[in-house]
Amino acid sequence: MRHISVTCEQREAMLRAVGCESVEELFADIPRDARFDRELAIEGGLAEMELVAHVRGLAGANTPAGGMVSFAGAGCYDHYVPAIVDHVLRKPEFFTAYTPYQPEVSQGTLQAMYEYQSMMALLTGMDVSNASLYDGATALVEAAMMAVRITRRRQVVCAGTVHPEWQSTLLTYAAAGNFDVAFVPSRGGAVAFDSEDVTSVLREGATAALLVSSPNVLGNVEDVQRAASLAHETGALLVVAANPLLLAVMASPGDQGADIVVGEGQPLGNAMSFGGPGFGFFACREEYLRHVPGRLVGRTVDMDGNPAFVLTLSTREQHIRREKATSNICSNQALCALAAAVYLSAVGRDGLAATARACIAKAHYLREALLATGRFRAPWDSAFAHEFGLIYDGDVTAMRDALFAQGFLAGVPLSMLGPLDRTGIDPGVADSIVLFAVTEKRSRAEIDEFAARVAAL
Amino acid sequence: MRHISVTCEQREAMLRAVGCESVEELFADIPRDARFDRELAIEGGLAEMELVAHVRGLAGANTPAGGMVSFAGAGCYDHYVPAIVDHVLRKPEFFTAYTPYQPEVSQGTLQAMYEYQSMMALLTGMDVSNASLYDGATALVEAAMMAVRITRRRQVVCAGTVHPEWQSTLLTYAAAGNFDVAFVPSRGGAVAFDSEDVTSVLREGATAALLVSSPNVLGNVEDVQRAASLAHETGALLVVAANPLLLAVMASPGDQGADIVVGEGQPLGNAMSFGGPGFGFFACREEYLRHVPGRLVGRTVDMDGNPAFVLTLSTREQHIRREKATSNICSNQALCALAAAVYLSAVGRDGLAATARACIAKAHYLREALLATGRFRAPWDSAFAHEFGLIYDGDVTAMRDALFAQGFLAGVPLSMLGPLDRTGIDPGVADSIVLFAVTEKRSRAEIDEFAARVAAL
Amino acid sequence: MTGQPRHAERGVRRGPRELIFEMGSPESRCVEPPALDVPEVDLAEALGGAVREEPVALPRVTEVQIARHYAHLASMNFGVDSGSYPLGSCTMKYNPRVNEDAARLEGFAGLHPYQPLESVQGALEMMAGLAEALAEVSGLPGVTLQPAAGAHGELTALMCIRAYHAERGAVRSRVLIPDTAHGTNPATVAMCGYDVTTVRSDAAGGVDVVALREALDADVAAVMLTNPNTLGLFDENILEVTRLVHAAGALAYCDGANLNAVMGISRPGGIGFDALHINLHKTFSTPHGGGGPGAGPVCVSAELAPYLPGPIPVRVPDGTFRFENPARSIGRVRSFYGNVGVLVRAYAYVRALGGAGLREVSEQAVLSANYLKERLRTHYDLPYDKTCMHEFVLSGSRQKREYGVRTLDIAKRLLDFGFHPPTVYFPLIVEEALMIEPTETESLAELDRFVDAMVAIAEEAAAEPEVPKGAPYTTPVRRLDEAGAARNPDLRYRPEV
Amino acid sequence: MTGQPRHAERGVRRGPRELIFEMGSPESRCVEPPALDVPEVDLAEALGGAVREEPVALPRVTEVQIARHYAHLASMNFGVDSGSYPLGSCTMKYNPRVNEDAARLEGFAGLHPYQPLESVQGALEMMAGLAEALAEVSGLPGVTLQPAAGAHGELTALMCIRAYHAERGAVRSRVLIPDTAHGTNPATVAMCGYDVTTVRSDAAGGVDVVALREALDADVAAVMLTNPNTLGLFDENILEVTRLVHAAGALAYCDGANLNAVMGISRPGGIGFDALHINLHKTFSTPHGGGGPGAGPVCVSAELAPYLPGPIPVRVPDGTFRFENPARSIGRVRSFYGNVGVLVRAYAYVRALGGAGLREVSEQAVLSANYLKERLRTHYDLPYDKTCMHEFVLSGSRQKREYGVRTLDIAKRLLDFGFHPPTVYFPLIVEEALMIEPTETESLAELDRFVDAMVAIAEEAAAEPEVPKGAPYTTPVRRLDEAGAARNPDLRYRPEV
Ligand SMILES: Cc1ncc(COP(=O)(O)O)c(C=O)c1O
Ligand SMILES: Cc1ncc(COP(=O)(O)O)c(C=O)c1O
Repeated sequence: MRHISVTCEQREAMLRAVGCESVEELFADIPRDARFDRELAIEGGLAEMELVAHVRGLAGANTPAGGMVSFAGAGCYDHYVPAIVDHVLRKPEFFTAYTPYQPEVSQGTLQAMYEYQSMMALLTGMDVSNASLYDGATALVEAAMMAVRITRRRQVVCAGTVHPEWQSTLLTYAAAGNFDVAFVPSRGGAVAFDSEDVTSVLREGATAALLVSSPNVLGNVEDVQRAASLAHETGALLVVAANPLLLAVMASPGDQGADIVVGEGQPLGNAMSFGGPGFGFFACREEYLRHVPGRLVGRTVDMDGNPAFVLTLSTREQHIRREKATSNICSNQALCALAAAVYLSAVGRDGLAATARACIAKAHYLREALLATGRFRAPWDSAFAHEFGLIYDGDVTAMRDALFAQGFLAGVPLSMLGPLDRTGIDPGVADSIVLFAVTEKRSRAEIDEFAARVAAL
Repeated sequence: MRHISVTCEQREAMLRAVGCESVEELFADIPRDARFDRELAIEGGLAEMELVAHVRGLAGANTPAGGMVSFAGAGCYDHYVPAIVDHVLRKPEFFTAYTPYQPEVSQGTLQAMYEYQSMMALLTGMDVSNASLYDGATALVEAAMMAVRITRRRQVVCAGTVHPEWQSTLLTYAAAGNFDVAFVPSRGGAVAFDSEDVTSVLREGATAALLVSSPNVLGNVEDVQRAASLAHETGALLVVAANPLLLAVMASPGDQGADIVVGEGQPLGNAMSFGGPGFGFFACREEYLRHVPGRLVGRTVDMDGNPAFVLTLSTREQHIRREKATSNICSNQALCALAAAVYLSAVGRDGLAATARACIAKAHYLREALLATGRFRAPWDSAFAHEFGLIYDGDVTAMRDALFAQGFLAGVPLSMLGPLDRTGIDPGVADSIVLFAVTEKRSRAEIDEFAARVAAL
Repeated sequence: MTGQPRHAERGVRRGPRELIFEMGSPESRCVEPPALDVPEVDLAEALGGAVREEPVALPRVTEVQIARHYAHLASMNFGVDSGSYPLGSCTMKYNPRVNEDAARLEGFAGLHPYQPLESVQGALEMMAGLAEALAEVSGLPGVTLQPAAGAHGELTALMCIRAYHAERGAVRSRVLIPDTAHGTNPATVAMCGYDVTTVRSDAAGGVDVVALREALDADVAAVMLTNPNTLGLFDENILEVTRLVHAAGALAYCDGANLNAVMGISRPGGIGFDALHINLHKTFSTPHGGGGPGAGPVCVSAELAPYLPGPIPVRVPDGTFRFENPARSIGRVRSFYGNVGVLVRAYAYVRALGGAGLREVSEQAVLSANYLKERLRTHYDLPYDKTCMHEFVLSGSRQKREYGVRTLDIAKRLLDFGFHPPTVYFPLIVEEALMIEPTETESLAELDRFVDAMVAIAEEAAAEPEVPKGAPYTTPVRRLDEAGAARNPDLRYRPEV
Repeated sequence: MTGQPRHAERGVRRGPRELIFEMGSPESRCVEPPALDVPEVDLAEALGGAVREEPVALPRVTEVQIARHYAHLASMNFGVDSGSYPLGSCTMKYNPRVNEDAARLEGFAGLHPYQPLESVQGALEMMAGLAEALAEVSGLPGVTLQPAAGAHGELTALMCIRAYHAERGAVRSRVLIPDTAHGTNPATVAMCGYDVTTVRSDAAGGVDVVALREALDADVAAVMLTNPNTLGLFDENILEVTRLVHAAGALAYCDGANLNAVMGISRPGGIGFDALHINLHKTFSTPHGGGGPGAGPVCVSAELAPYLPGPIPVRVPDGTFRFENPARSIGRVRSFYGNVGVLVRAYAYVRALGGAGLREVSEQAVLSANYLKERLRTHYDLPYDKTCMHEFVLSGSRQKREYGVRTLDIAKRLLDFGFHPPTVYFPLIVEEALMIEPTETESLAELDRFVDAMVAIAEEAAAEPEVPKGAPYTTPVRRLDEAGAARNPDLRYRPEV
């Protein structure tokens, strides 16, 4: 059998060694009624060559955005991934290893994660970062729950401009009863922090955290600084969800007063892969260190005094603390975080900033070009980075399909993201809004061509 | 600059350290008239992202046979390459290493090459194999020249059914004056060894080697045993060019009396890659060991008595023996030979034979199917393995183009291979012959469909 | 290393070297974006003032420096490709390379989650096909592929159970778990707002039915069991256990981490479980990646299916595929659809093996574990002496008692012999536990070599206990100051300003 | 390794382990072809009786065994990714990964050499583009991409020269080469049916013009020079040399192995050379692959271009591409069109750097070599004390004379310090030669580390000569019994019958 290294003959010898006549006997402890009495009805047994043809066939039945002129974002971005990234990820010593529980033979993963943590701390302006969580949505939830634990308060207030899927995730977790969620609607594409919207829900002594995403799901920049003072005034923590790539040029949430910074790490060197795997990043201020969910790698020395890295502060974690753990997370998204670390080294200090600047400049260029076609209107006039929403005066689906057939992925209709009732956007308008994201991969020529095709619709 | 790790500032410091004011000074020893006085007019400076788009564009401007239903062979075959092969080849410790001149840090390459040599010796039925030559054509030439050195005779006799490109290569080398070539035409698709054709050119005391390819370029099996006795009767060596994959089921040339066995190794785990890189294999009887061209890896021990591998018998080679070397070859095709070793391990003893059997059975099936269309005629009735020639009664190019547009690569017109005058095939017929090769990748359904399309032409 | 002069190691660089931050220099570059071809924007203006003043102190290195850095790091790591990895409960089987290639196909890796449905039919077919296979293996018809790992799957399933009870107006506050449970189980219970009640195991290593009966009441929402359990034993009373659970109005949850033992042999759905998570990064051969990403699909009964998180890829009668949200869905547990790249690998594995192949996997996994158990039983204590499933638990208590050699020492010494150690000190109910899971992909020769190493270490423990106590000796670093790491956490590089 | 008990290494498996033949067992399988879907054929009948009786005794192993085997083998290898590789004359620069990806694109890797021309236009464009770039770098307009390596290129060029003379009715039988020439040069001369005449070098390391003049006569077909030469020096008399060669009716051939020093700075075609081979696996960053494949394109003058082997990819005025055979072509020197996969990598490198980038490469390569030379000059003898090009040659004769430490010992000791040694004992005219070529891709920090190691070894040689003499100590194997290997050649595994 493929992947089974023991042969029939050896199998007989092994059976003899364990005192069994047949493989069946090995399962004698399984009650008869607990046995499965037929063969599993699962197609398979493909030779590798057939398997390759089969999966290529399935892959070929898709039209990947990665090969198109794509303006789709909304939480998943089509950035260029340098060649070196995948070459590192293909090293079996990295991808076939388990969690580095045996540090003596895991210094590779451990040092890489320490470096990853360092990079994320720098980007977010936080003191410490963990070694990754599942994705941006669950990272936001973990931040909320951490704030609940720290403040011993039950309420979290979430900006309605957080990605609707993340909102949904937050609500799913909240339904387990450990915390409540209140939402703040947006006005003009962002939360109006000084308005009643916020002050009416943020409650002194009751609110554990204020959750804000900046840029928000509409691509717009939120007033994080103002959010921080509001949150802190009520004794709540400020949790900011950020785009890690844009952090190269955007004010660090740490500088703006955030206590916890989370987000989806996919833009850093990870393929879009239909939305996963990417990874959630999670960084916070030092004082909350012992409340952090997930794994942390620390630098120490070995018995010979040589520098070495190790998983640390694991008394926070489920395998030690069990029901008192800071989270139930065990496996995380280590290899995706490794991709991010390689990516950040490859583009480097200057390259990341240049990439962010390019995305932003091109997004602004596209927005002007689309407005100039007369087919789109601006729903608001808000500061934005590399993504923005416009109102399409017509059938959004028809427009998108027509352009798709021409090789263009014309952004993401806001309505695809889930229920929009908490965003505060007028429902009549919301369904006509299309989000456009632009990465460094898009050339001016492509943008011009796209605008021309839109104009010609 | 990309790939230059030294920075401008460091460059200044380095210049100071070498006592130069400018980089220009480093080139002061170059006479003014020997300097190039303008910038190289070579387009470039592409960012990696642009480069990827550019090369993808070029690759996309091709329609690779590998993605079609291809029946093209004629020296380059579309076999399935198991996934593990490329994963091994991507290990930088293998592909970024130089020739293993420092055995203490090259045991990986060396052991792999020793294993490769062992596999090739087993396949060919020879005592020893070298660590690869450039390709099948040059391996044949090296064999001829080795025979010339061993026998101290000048003439080599080559079957006209050897691949015309190899014939051409042989003649190019012969033009340098170290040996002469005579050709033997074929009758009915193969050499008639008992005929005048052969006996009239093979000269006792003058012929150094008889070169035979089996299967020959027409896919047909030659009577190697008979060739061996004829060659040996005149004191010549028999050189057989073989297809290494088919050797899993074909009588080993060693058993049939060959003295040297060569061939193109591409079928073993190497991509077609427009014809290169593949590799030439070269194996021979032990008695000729010290005449072998190219590198040889041997097993020995280190000073602690541990087993170890090393390049050996290098007194044969150019870097030691200079103009007296057995060949001028230095770099060979090591990584392609490594691919072959991984391939042979992956398919294994039984898999290689099963693959060869599948190719042969499918080729025989295709031939029947094509003959049944009535569009093709058999030019001969000769034993063949996985490739065969048929006469097309019509415009070969038009037929091929029509089928290409339908996703089928309808074999290779014999005339594409080069001049056919030495094959002995009636020139009127030769131009209408199409060679069809079938590998294990082709399913019965594909073959049936192809035959149907042919019939419908 | 005989005859090696004192200075042989001078100059040799072992173990961790520089951090990537400590390499390179201000101008080093690896890749940069192309020159900007649109007008620059004023960032402060564009971003409403929220701009960064100082550049982020990321590394500045060239590609050769990156390549060498990670080559060196990789050389300090041990993966399945480095040697046997009998890490109990983790199913460290070989990760077939063709699956790696499959996941990297542009047709999967290049998909955006919000592409038009017509342009992702192949991806949905793959996902639906995988879900169908998992439903067949588990005997549970409802499947979500969303959870990113086992613990995430546990939580998802428990949330569905919570919603199920809530809809039936039942206020249940406790979840029972056995004392052999993995740490994620109680942690998940707490995260789902339930209280944990621990049920002890009986002498045979299964759930103590008497204790279970006592603990079960109308306040119990669910019982979480791992079956085969973390002792590597199939609970002989499992049918009685699930019957009791249901009789109390509770639901039975199966932690499927140990599914590798029973594929095609016993189905969780067939023995009374209502929900199960599967670790694709264990049973279905997707690589662990040094900690992740994995995937923890959840399979549930028809009763629980309406609560699953959406969207769920479904096969439409016309042969196409679409996403559907279950009627009474708990909502999302993450963004998008799951760790799709991981799902592709698992799908390829399923199609390579098929139903018959999956059963063979389990048979061999169980046989190999029993083989090791039999060969090691006289050298170490075997607390539960019966036929095991895909793993078994030894105890190092004899070595500790008689020679002061702890299980930790045995584990570290195994590193010198070129093996990854088993899981140690788990499950908690076995003193000095060594939990050994060979998996079906190890050859007999490797199994024998592992036995030889374990026997050699047992002998060393008796003859020269200081040798295992000081191990490892041959690894890139030796035992670490873990206490110091926790006392003075150094969790990041801080650039000089 | 301090405090390591005597038995620490017990059980540890270092160095070569089993051969792949010695693993596995009769039934082990990695990949097999699908079940046969056409009628079986009787092989004996189909093949006219030429069938094999016994199966070929190839390995029978599973994929995990293959993966681990080659992981272990790789761990015993040193490549550019492992550390500095200052192997003179070999230009061991970094191999950019994007080039690896480019060569693997199905649109290149999946091409059959006999596809219709219209279906390979992208490949021909790539090849023509590379040829144009090489023509520009060399200043020689005719290019063939066919040769598989440098030596093959030498032979190809010499054959063209032979044909050139032959067509002019000139019977010339000798080729002159300097005493610094690489071994492939004389070997090529012999293979091309010429006799070798060696010309000595002058005190400055260049060709001795007097000796050259003496050796040049109407019997000389060509002079083969490496420029910059293998001492790393640009021949100051080069214009005079090529003038003399031409005056004698001979042609001047340049071994382009050292082109990395002069791209954009001096063109062989501009200083009188008629032909040149280029090692793409040196100057153009394609990986050496542990010995190959490389590619050795040949660039020639307009006079020699008609003799080049065909087919040659050419750009047709209508913007398409086709193959052409030069008018008086010597014929083929191999099958098909060359090592196309290697050409793709070189092409990508050219487009990444462009003309300006290539010049920067050469500038830095030369600066780095001079930097090392200056820093090492007091520690080792420097036989040719002048500005070097991309490499320079030290001599270990002082160490040999004074401490009995040979260049070989220095080289082996460098292995312990984590460096690949320089080329040693070449060129032949320098006693105890150490030929050092850092390449432009090494960082200043690495260069300094190399200096530190070389200085430390020079100090060791003086203080503790037995240390370098016994080196290496830390490699997978230590010095080998090479004499034994040649005396009793064991060149293959022989299966037991
Ligand atoms: C029994 C058991 N349950 C659950 C888990 C958690 O799985 P994951 O790490 O995928 O979250 C594990 C992982 O080790 C386990 O062994
Ligand atoms: C100066 C010189 N010429 C020729 C060659 C031969 O090149 P190849 O190994 O590509 O045949 C080399 C290779 O080392 C060399 O250094």
